[in-house]
Amino acid sequence: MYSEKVMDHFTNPRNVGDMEDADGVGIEGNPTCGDTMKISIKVVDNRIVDAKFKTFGCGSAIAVSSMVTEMVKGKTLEEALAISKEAVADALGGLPPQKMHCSNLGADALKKAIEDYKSRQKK
Amino acid sequence: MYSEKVMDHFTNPRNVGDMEDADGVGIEGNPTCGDTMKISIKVVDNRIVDAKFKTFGCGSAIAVSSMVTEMVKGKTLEEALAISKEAVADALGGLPPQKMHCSNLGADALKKAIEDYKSRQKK
Amino acid sequence: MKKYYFDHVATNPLHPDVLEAMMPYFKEEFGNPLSIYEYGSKAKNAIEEAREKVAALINSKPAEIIFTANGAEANNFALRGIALAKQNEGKHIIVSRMEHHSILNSARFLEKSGFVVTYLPVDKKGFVSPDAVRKAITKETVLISVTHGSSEVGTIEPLKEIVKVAKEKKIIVHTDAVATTGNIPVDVKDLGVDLLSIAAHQFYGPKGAGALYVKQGMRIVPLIYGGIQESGRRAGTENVPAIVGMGKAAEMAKAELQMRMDYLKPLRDRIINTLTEEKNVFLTGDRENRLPGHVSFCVEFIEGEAMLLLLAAKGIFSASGSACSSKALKASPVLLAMGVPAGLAQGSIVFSLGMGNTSEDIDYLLKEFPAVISRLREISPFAQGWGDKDGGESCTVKK
Amino acid sequence: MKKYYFDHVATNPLHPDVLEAMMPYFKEEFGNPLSIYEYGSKAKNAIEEAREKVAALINSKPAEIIFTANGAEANNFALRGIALAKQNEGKHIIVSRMEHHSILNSARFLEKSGFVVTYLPVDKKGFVSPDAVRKAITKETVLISVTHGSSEVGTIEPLKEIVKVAKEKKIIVHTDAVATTGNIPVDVKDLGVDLLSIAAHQFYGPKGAGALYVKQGMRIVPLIYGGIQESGRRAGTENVPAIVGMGKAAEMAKAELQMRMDYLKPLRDRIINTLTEEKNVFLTGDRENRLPGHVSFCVEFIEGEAMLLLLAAKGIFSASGSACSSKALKASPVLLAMGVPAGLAQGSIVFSLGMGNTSEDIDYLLKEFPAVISRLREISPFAQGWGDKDGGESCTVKK
Ligand SMILES: Cc1ncc(COP(=O)(O)O)c(C=O)c1O
Ligand SMILES: Cc1ncc(COP(=O)(O)O)c(C=O)c1O
Repeated sequence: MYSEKVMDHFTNPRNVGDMEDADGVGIEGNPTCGDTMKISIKVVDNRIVDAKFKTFGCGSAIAVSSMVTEMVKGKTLEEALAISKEAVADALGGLPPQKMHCSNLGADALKKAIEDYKSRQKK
Repeated sequence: MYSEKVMDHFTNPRNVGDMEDADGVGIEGNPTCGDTMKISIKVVDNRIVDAKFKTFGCGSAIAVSSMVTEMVKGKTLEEALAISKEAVADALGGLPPQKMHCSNLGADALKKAIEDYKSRQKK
Repeated sequence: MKKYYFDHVATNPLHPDVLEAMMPYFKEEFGNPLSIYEYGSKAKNAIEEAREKVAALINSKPAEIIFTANGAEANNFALRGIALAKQNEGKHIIVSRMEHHSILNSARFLEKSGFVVTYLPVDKKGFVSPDAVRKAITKETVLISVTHGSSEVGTIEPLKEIVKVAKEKKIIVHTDAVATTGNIPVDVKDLGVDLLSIAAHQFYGPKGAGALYVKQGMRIVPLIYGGIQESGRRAGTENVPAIVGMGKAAEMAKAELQMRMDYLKPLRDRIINTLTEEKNVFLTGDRENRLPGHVSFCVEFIEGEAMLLLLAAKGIFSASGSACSSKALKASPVLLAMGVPAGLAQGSIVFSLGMGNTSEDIDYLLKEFPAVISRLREISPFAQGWGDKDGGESCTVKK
Repeated sequence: MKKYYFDHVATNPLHPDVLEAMMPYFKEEFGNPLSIYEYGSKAKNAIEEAREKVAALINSKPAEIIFTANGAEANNFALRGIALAKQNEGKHIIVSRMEHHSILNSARFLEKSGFVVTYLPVDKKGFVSPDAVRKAITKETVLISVTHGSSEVGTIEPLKEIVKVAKEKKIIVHTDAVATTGNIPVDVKDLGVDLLSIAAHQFYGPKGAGALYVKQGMRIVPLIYGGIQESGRRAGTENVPAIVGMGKAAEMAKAELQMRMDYLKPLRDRIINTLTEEKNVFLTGDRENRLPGHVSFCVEFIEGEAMLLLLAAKGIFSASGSACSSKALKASPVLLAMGVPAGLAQGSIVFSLGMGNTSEDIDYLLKEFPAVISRLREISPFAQGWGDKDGGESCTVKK
């Protein structure tokens, strides 16, 4: 069902955890299946230097979270915002069609985390 | 499907044929399946001394005809008239239920032959 | 006693290679295709592979194949599924009088549900005329179902022409290709049909597997509701071994089709040529547009079941459309529709050949069958023409 | 890697003795049961023998058994066949919320055809109350269908009491006994039901064979029309090998029933007793009135498919009612009907044991499963209660 890459990121997820001193936190949930992702980022000079996630969800939800946190590290906020769902799925070697809609929340959670960072900066 | 007795009378039918000098001939047909039996009898002193048949029909129709012509030989006309469909079927070791209705015309054809004999006598 | 199986239209023996392909799915690979773990995905993959092979046999896309339990289910599914899906557009369907019970009785069921059904007449050889189809079409017509080939008389219908007529009015066409698929070329694109039924046991595949081809994009209401098997169009735990077997049988049929036809036709023709020499033995169905291994006669003055039984006593297994040989005790509606008189229809006999039959088998048949005919004619009251006089109304047909 | 199959509710492996019984019907005995010659009558006899064995398993008469392709077909047949036969007496049917998709979706189909359907609520353990049945009955009610046992939560329903209520009003009762037959005693006379569905692959029989028990004298409209197979109530060339296999499996199940229950229950209970010790792991379904090999939990804060995958990586094959693990992406309606909150339902996991599972298998499961739980909880944002604050609405259930 899942690609090897998905299985790898699911069984050995990267960047699991919370971040005590996060600069931004984003939470995204899919009301249908209940999948929920929380992404925390650390930002230095407009660049994401660290990212962590916690996810409630199926194999692909966990793999997507892991992949997004990997992809985002070292990117500027603009670059990070440009990461699409498709890009995450591609990086994972593809997702089953039904999972594209249901568990591919990583990019959304990331966007929320960046928004959270930006709104904190404004204060 | 058929009992051994039926198969025996079907594969080695007794008394097949027409009778040049028949005293009575009876023909009975089933309009549904087209089975048709012709029974010819020879009568001496109110007693059937010979019987022959010709039959168009399935295995059981042929076996019934063969059996009836066997059963009837040596019987008085009254005894012969008393032969029922059930008696023929029993003598054959039973018939499949659907064949009881459809191909069990022997007793009827026999009755017609006896009637034919009687009506000839009246002339 | 050696056995001579000449009843391949009833069912075929399973090819040993097909059985071999099925075996793992009776043993290690018993998983449920819906399961997401290994056992399940192996079963699922096996089904999808089979789907590709069945699709290849009839030149469809794999996604256009819905597996069923047999040909009858496919036929019921097609008629009722399309009728229900289309009932708001019209409540008239057209079927031919050459159809199998599973079509005719589905049509009768639809009549009870408020549909009007036209039963198309056929000619003496069993052909449905495209013109009759044209005349039968009304504004209410939503479906036309005409068999591809008849298992009773072997006639192959002019389906392409019928489809052409239907498509002038954009009407959906289903065909029952149970008797033809695997025996002659069946190409859904070439035929132009929208739905097509097949059964694995008709081409050396297993019992328990059939399929309905449903053209991409066509809506059909399920016959069996439940889970999401077969994309939600036919529920129930899949009969994985049988489906795998159907795939293997389809693959073999595709590869061997020409060879099989080349093998069977001369055997068939030898029987036809020899036996039509017999007095009062009539070929039923068409001589040319005919299933490759199919021989069918009506033998005058004698009855089909009696022939079957005497032949069986010689080790020869065949079929008949006579009333007495059918468990429903009705003469073949197909023969009657073709205008065969009721009495003559009683003399129906069908020999259907398969790849297991040899030339020697045919020698034996040609030796034994005339003897069976003679023997029953000796017993028959009609054989001397007596039937003309009395009682034999049903059997008075002359050449 | 050794494999641990704990998904017997999905399907069972075929018993080798059953396969052996089937083999002749894939080889020499390939005949069509309708044929009157030897091949046919052997196949026919084999079917009738199987019918007797299936009948014996559920204490019915052989003539009350109609073979189908699977459990889903039997369920569709029962609901639609009785609804159509009885529609002139009323157009209301009652089903429970514990039913399999093949019942629920048949009921929905009937709704579209003008029937009114009452979906009975169930309690926290999945019990349908006889009282709720009584309240649901109207003058229009023609059929009540309540499952005998749930494959999702293992609960065995108080069917006898439900039948009693129905029979006060002389209403026909069907039960889906697919999950129970062969696993616990199923006696149609004792239960008092009029119709009952079973599937061979649920008791070590083959895929491709199911059956509907229809009480003698009860009229039912066919689902599959065609020839006169199954006394005209289910057409299509019979899947002879599968039917023979179902007979053999039924015979074995009858002989071994007590032994099987005695073997499975202690294994089941050990899993339940051990795992309910884990924090935030809840048994679903009833503790006592439960299928012998059935264990089902909801595990809080984590999701079912993720559990399945990590377990599968350890060679453990199980099932889940979570939305993400279902290919339809819907959480188990049964769990929701029982009042399990949507978030908790996502943590559904089902282990269903069979005769191939050993005590060592259970040791292994009990060692590995808690580790899987911990691992996923480490990843979960809810495990620390954060879900209470935001976003985790669906998973905030507390013990
Ligand atoms: C309770 C129940 N009913 C019906 C079915 C459907 O049976 P089948 O899969 O044989 O069609 C199942 C499936 O296993 C089931 O568990
Ligand atoms: C032309 C035709 N259609 C349909 C069927 C029904 O197929 P099945 O027996 O597989 O249900 C048959 C039976 O052999 C057939 O010959």
